[in-house]
Amino acid sequence: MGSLAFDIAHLLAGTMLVLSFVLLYQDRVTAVLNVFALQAIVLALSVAWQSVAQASPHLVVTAAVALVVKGFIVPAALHRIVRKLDIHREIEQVIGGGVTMLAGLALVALSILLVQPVGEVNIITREDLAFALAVVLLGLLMMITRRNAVTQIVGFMSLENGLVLAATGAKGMPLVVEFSVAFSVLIAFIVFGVFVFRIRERFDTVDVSALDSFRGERSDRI
Amino acid sequence: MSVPIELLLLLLVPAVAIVLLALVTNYRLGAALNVLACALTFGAGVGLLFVPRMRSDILIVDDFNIFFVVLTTFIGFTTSIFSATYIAHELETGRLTPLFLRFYHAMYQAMMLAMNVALLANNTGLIWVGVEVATLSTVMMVGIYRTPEAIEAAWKYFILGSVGIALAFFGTILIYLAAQEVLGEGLPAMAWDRLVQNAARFDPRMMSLGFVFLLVGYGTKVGLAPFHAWLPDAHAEGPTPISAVLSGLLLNVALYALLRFKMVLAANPASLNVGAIMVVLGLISLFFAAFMLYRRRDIKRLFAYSSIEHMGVAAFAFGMGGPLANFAGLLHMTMHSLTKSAIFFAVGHIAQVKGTQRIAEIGGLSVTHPVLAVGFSFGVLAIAGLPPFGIFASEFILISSTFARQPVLAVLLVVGLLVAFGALILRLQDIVFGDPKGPKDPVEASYVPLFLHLALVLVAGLWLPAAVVGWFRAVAVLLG
Amino acid sequence: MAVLVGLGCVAAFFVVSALTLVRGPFGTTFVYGASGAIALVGLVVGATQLLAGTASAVILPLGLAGLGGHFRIDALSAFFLTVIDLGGVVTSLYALGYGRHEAAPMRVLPYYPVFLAAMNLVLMADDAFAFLLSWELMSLASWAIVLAHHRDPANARAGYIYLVMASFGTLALLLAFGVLAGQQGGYAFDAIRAAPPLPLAAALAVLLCLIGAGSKAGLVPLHVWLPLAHPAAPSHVSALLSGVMTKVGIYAFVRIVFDLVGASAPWNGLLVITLGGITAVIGVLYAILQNDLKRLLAYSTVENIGIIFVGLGLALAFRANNMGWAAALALTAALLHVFNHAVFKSLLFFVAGAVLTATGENSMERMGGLIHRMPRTAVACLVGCGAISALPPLNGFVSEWLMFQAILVSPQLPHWGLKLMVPAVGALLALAAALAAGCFIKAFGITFLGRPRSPAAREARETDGFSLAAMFALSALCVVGGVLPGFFIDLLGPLVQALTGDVLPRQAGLAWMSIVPIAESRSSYNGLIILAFLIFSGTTTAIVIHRFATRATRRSAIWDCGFPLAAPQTQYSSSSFAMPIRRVFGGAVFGLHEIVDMPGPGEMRTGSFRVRVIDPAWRFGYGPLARYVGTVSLRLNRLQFLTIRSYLTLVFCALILLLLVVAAWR
Amino acid sequence: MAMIVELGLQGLQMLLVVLIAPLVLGITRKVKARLLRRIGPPVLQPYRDIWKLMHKEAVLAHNASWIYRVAPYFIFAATWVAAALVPTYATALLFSWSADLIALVALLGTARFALALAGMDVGTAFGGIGSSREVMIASLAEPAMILIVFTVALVAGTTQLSAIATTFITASVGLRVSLGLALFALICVGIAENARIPIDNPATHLELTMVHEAMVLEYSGRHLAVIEAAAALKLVLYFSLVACLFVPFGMATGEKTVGALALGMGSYLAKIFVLAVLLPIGETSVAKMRVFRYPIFLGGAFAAAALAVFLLFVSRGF
Repeated sequence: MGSLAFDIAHLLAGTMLVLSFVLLYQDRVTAVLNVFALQAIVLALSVAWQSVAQASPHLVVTAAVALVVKGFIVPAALHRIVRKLDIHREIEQVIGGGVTMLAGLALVALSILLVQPVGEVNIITREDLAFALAVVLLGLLMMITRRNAVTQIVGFMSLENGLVLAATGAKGMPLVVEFSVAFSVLIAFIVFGVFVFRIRERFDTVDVSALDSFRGERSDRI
Repeated sequence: MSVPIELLLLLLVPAVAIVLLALVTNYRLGAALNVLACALTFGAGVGLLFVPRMRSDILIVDDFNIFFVVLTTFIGFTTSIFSATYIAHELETGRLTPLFLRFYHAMYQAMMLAMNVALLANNTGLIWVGVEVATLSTVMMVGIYRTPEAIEAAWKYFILGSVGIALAFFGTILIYLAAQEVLGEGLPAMAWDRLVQNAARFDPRMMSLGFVFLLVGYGTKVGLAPFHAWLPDAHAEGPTPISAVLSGLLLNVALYALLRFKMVLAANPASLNVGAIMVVLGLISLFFAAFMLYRRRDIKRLFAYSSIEHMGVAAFAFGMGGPLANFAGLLHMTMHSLTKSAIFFAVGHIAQVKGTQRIAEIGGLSVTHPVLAVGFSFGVLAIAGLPPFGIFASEFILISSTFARQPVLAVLLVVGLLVAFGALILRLQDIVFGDPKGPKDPVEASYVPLFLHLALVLVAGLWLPAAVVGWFRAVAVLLG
Repeated sequence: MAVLVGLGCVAAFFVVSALTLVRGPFGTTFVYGASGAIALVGLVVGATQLLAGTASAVILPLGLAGLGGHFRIDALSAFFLTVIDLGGVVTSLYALGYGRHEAAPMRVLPYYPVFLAAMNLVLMADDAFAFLLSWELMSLASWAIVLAHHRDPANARAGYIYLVMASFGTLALLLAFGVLAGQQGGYAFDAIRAAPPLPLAAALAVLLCLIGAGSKAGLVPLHVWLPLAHPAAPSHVSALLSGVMTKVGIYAFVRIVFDLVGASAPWNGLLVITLGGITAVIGVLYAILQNDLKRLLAYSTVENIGIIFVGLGLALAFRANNMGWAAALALTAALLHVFNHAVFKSLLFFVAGAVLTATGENSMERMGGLIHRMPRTAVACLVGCGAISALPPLNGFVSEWLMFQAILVSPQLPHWGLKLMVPAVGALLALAAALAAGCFIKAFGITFLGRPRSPAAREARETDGFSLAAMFALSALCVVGGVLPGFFIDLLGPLVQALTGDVLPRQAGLAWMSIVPIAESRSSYNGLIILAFLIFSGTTTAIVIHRFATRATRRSAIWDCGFPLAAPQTQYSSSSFAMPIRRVFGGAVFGLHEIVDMPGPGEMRTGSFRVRVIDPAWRFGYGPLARYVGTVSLRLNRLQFLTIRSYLTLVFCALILLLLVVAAWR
Repeated sequence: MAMIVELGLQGLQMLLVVLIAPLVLGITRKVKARLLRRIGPPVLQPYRDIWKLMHKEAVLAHNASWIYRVAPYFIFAATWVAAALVPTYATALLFSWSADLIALVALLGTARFALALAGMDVGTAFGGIGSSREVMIASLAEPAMILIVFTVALVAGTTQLSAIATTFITASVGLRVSLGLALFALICVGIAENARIPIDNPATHLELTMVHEAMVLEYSGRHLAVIEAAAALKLVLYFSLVACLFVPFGMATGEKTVGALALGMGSYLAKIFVLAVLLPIGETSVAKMRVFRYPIFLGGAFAAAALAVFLLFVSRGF
C-alpha cells in the first residue's frame, strides 16, 4: 500500500480526533450536533477510503450506514428533540472546559503511549488504532463531563465512531458491516428512549418525580 | 463437515419460538409454548452431550461450553416453568397485560437464543453479538412493568450495558489485530480454538491491551464492582423470572466469554498477568457487595448484591489460577447459578404471597408458609456457603488451596465471605423467623423448580458425576 | 466393619429425620425412641472399638471430587463416640418425657436426629472435607433447634450470633486444613499425617485450630455465643449442646493438634494453658453471677472447657519436651474430664429442664423450696452439683485431682515461660474449683432449698419417669466414676498411648482399686475407701447419738434470731448470694455497674437496685467490630444512590487505571 | 495379725482426734479468758456443752428438709475422715495413702459444701448471709491452700502426707524460704477456715459480720452438738496439719514399736497444746475485721503461697 493511502487514512483519522476535541470544546447543543454530524461524515469518508485501500467493497455499506444514519438522521432527530423538549441551549459541564481539554490531551497521550510500542502490526493500522483509541476515550470523557442527555448521546456516538474507525482499520476483519449496523440499532434505541421517556437533564431521571420516589431505596436508607 | 442436528435445534428452536410467541395472543398457550420451547432446547442441549465434539469457524462444541450449554438450557427450562405460574399471577394482579406477555415471552426466547449463540460461538465477534442481544432483550424485560422505578432501572442497565458492549467490541478488535498478523485475515483469526493454539505467537502487548477493554466491557455484564451499578436495580425491578435468569445465566455467559479470552492470554506466557487484575477486581466486588448487603431493605436487591459477591469470588478463583482454583471457580459458577435462581424462585413466591419486596414487611415466614420457608432457608444457607450444599465444596477448595499459596489473599477472602455471611443470615432470620407479618394465603405457583434446583445443589455438594469432574479438570488446565 | 456400622447409624438418624416429615405415627415418642436406640448402637460401636483398640476405616465414593469420603474409627474417635452417644442415649431417654412439653415439636424433631448424626459423623470423618462438612452440618442442625422458640427476639439474636461464630470457627479450621494439606491439596488425614508440616506451618495450624475448635468449645474470648445459644434451646438439646457438642470441639483440637500436626513448639502448649486458665476463671465468675439457671450452667460449661484445655496444653508442653509419661498424665486428666463433664453437665441440664417445666420459670429468683415438691429431682441435682464442684468421692474430683498431679510434675519442664505460667494456672484452677463449688451451692440452694419465691414454685410437680430415669442413670455414673476411676483411666490407655507415645500404669490391678498416676510413693487416691469411711463414720455418729442420747425432735416455726419475717422475699436471693463475689472480683473482671436508686425519706416511689455486668469480650471485642461493620456499610451505601453519570465515571476511571497498568507493565 | 494391729492404730488415731478436739477448744477458751483477765470456763466445759446438747430435743423449722437433718452428720463425718488421714503420732497408717493432701483439702470442701447448703435450707436471711460469705471466704482460702500444698509437695516430691512428714524428718530439708511462706499462708488460711478472729468470732451471735455462726443459727439439740464437735475437730485438724507438715519431729516413722509410738503420741500432744496456747494469744492481739477486708487478709496468704510456689518452680533450692 502506497504512502499516499497511508497519508489519506492518517489525515482522515486525525481529522476525526480533532473533531472529537471540538466536540469536547463546544458548549452549545446545536453546535455539538453539527460537529458530530461532521465527524460522522468524516468517518464515512475514512471508511470509504479504507474500502478502496483494502479493496474490500463491503465496507462501502458501512460507510453508507455511517453517512446516512449518523451523518443525517440522528442529528436531525436530536435537533427535533432539543426543540420539542426545549432543552436549554447552554450545556452545564461537570468540570471546566479547560480542564476537560487537558484531560483530553492526556488521554490522547495515553492512547499513543499504549499503541506506539505495539510491534509487528502494520503501520496504518497502528496509527489508525492510536487515533481510534483516542476518539473512544474522548467520547467516554464527553459522556461523563456533560450533564445533558443529548450531549451524552453524542458522546456515546462519537465513542462508537472511534470503534468503527478501528474496526474498518483492522484489515479484513469479518462482520464489520454487521457490527456497524448493530451499533446503529443501538443508537436508534437510545435516541428512541430519550424521546419516549422525555429524558431532559440526565439519563437517570425518567421524570423528576422519580428522583425522590425511588432511586434504589433512597426513601428508606438508614 | 456436518453440523449435528442437536446443535441446530439449540439455535433454531428459540428462533422459531420468538416468532410464534410474538404471534400467539392467548397468554396460557404462550406460557405453555414457552415451556415447550425451553424443554426442547434443554433436550437438544442434553443430546449435545452424546454427539462427538465438533468445531467450525463459526460454532464449536468442546468440554468448556457443552457443560454451560446444558446448564443454561436447564435453568432456562426450569425458569420457564416458574415463569408460567408466576406470570399468571401477575396478570391477575394486573401488573401485566396479555400484550406485554406476548412481548415478554418473545423476549425470553430471544434471550435464550442469544445465550446459546454466545456459548456455542467459535468466534470472538459472534460471542459479542450474542451477549449484546441477550443484554438488549433483558433490558426490555426489566422495564416491562413500566413503573418509573422499572424504567429507570432498565435505562440505567441499558446505558451502562451499551458502554460495556462498546468497550468489549474495541477489545475484540484489538485481539483480532493481534491474531490477524499470525493467522491472516478473516474468520480463522477470530476462532477460539485457533487463537488458543497460536496465541504463543501473538503480540503480547496488543493482546494485553485488548484484554483490558474486554475485562471492562464484559466485566460490566458480569457485574464486577465497580462496573456493577446496573445489576441491583435491574434485578430488583424486573419480573422475578428475569432476575433469576439474569443472576443464573447472563452473568455466567459474560464470565464465560471473559474466560475464553483469558484462555487465549494464558496460552501466551509473555502477555500481561491478568490473573492479578482479576483477583483484585474479585476482592473489590466481594468486599463491596458484602458490606452493601447490610443496608438492603429490598429482598431482591439483597440477593442481587449477593450475586455480585459470588461473581467476585469466581473472578478471584480464576485469577488465582492453577488446576485447583480454576476447578473451584467453575464449580462455583455452576453452583451459584443453580442456587441463586432457586433463591429467586423462592423470593418470587414470597413477594407474591406477601405482596411486597420490602424485608421489613416480611416476617415469620416459617409460621405462615412452612414449606416455602424451608426452601428459602435452604437456598440462603446454600448461597451463604454452608454445607452440605455445593457452594461449600467450591469455597472449601478455593480457600484451602489459596491459603497454601497466598495466605494473605486467603485471609482477605475469608473475611469478605464472613462479612457477607453475617448479612445474609441476619436477613434470613428477619424473614423466616419471628412473629408472622403480612397475609397468610397459600402459594399457588409450583414449588417444583425451586426444590429441583436445591436437590441438585445438595447432591452436587456431596457427590459430583465423574463426567463433570472430567470436563472441569480439562478446562481448568486450559485456563492455566 | 465398625465404621460401617457407625455410618449405618448416621444413615438411620437421617431416615428418622426424614420420617418426621410424614405426619401421624412418627411423632415425639418415635423420634426420641428411635434416636435413643440408634445412639445406643453407636455407643456400643464406640465402646467395643475403644476396648479392642483397633482402627477400622472405609472410603466411600462420596465427598469432594477426586477425594472420596474417608471415614475411620480409631481409639480417639471411639472414645469420643462413646461420650457423645452416651449423651445421645440419655438425652433421648430424657426427651421421651420432656419432649412432650414442646409447643411446636416440628421445630425440633426433624433436626434432633440430624444433630446427633452430624456429631457422630464428625468423629468418624477421616478427610478434611468430610470433617468440615459434618462439622458445619452440626452447627446448622443445632442452630435450627436453638431457633425453636424463635418468637423471642433474644433467642433469634442468640441463634444469629451462634451461627456466625460457628461459621467463623469453620473458616478458621478450613484455613488450618489448607496449611496442612499443602498446595497439592492432600485433604485425606493419612496424607496429612504422611507429610508433617514445617515448624512455622505447624504453629500456624495450631493457632488456627485453637481458634476454630475453641470457638466451638467456648474458649474465652470466643465463648460469647455459648451462654446465649445453649439456654435458648429446649433443655434436652441444651444438654446436648453443652455436655456433648463442646466435646466435639475438644475432639477437633485433639485430632488436629495431637494427631495431624504432630510435634509442635513448646510455646503452643504455653498459649493453650494460659487461655485455658483464663477461660476457667472467667467462665465460673460469670456463672456465679447468673440468675437464669440454664445460663449459669452454660457459663459453667465455659469453665470446664477451660480446665480441659489446661490439661491439653500441659500435655502439649510435656510432649514437646519429650516427657511422655507426664504428657500421658495430663492428657488422661483432660480426657477423663471430658467424659465427666459430659455426664454431670447433661445431668444438670436435665434438672434445669425439669425445674423449668415444673415451675415455668427461668430465673432462680422465682424458685425455692423445690426439694419438697420434687424430691427425686433434688437428689439427682445434688449429686450433679457435688460432682461438678469436684467434691470427693464423686467423679469430678478425680479428673481435677489428676490435673493437679500433672501440674505438680511440671517444674521439670525446661521452658521458662512454662515454669512461670504453670503455677499461676494452677492457682487459677484452684480458684475456679472453689468458685465452682460456691456457684453450685448457690444453684442448688436457691433453687431447691429455702421457701418458694413464687406461686409457681409453690405448686411445682415432680417430673415424669423417663426424665428421672435419665437423671438417675447419670447420677449413678457420677458416683461410679468417682469411686472406681481406675477402670475409666485404663480405658483411655490405648488412646493416650497413641497420642503421647506413653501411658499411665495400669490401674485395675492395684489393691483396694485405688489410682496411682505416677508412683505409690508420690501420690494416690482411693474414692472407694473415702466413700466407705464417710458412710462408716457418718452412720456410727448418727447411731451412737440416736442410741445413747435422745432422738426427740420437735417441729416449730423458724426462729431466725427471734424475729422471723413471713415474706419469702426476705430470704437471700440469687443475686444477693453472689454479692460478695461480685464485690471482690467486680471491678477487675466484670465491667460492673451497680445502679442503686434509694428514695429519700418521705418519698413515695419505690427504690430500685440494678446490676449491669458486661462481658469484656463484648465491650472490647465484638461490640466495636459490629459498630465498625455498621459504619463501613453505611459509608459504602452511598454508592447505591449515584447517578448514571457518576457510575460511568467510575467505569471510566477504572478503565484508565487499567490502561495505565498496561502502560506501566511494558 | 499385722492387719489387726494396723487397723487398731488407724482406729486409735481416729478416736484420738475426736477425743481431744473439745479439750483443745477448752484450752484455747481458757487461755483467751485469762488473757482477758477473766477466770473463764473450765477446760472441760466443751465436753459438757456437747453432752448437754446431745440430750436436748432437736427443734426443726416446719420447712426444714432432709438435707437440714443429714448435713450435721455428713459434715462431722467428712471432717473426721479428713482428720483421721492427717498423720498425728505415726506416719504410714493403714489408710493414709487412700487420700493425699489435695484430697484432704477437697474433703474439707465437701464439708463446707454441706454446711453452706444447710445454712440455706430453712430460708432465713441469716443463713443466706452465712452461706454466701462462707463461699466468698472459701473461694479465696482454697486457692491459697492448694498453693500451700504445691509448695510442700514440690519440696517433698510427693503429695502423700506420710511421705511428706517422713521426708521432712529424715531428709535434710533444712530451713527454706518457701516453707516459711507456706507456714504463714497456712496459718492465715487456718484462721479463716476455723472462723477465728480476725475473720470471724466464734464467741458471739447476732453480730452482723458473723459467718459460721450465722449458718448454724437454726440448729439446736443433737444437730448443734454434732456441728460444734465438727468445728472443734476441724481446729484440731489444722493444728495437726501444721504439726505434721512443719514440725513433724518425734513422729513414729519407721518400725512401729511401742516406744516409738509412745514418743510420737507424747510429742503430738505437746505440739497440739503449744498451738492451742499460741492461737488465743494471737487472737487477743488483733481486732476483728470488716467483711470486705477479708480479701486483703486472705490475699496476703494467697500471695505468700504463690510466691513460695514460684520460687520453687524457678529453683528447688529455695
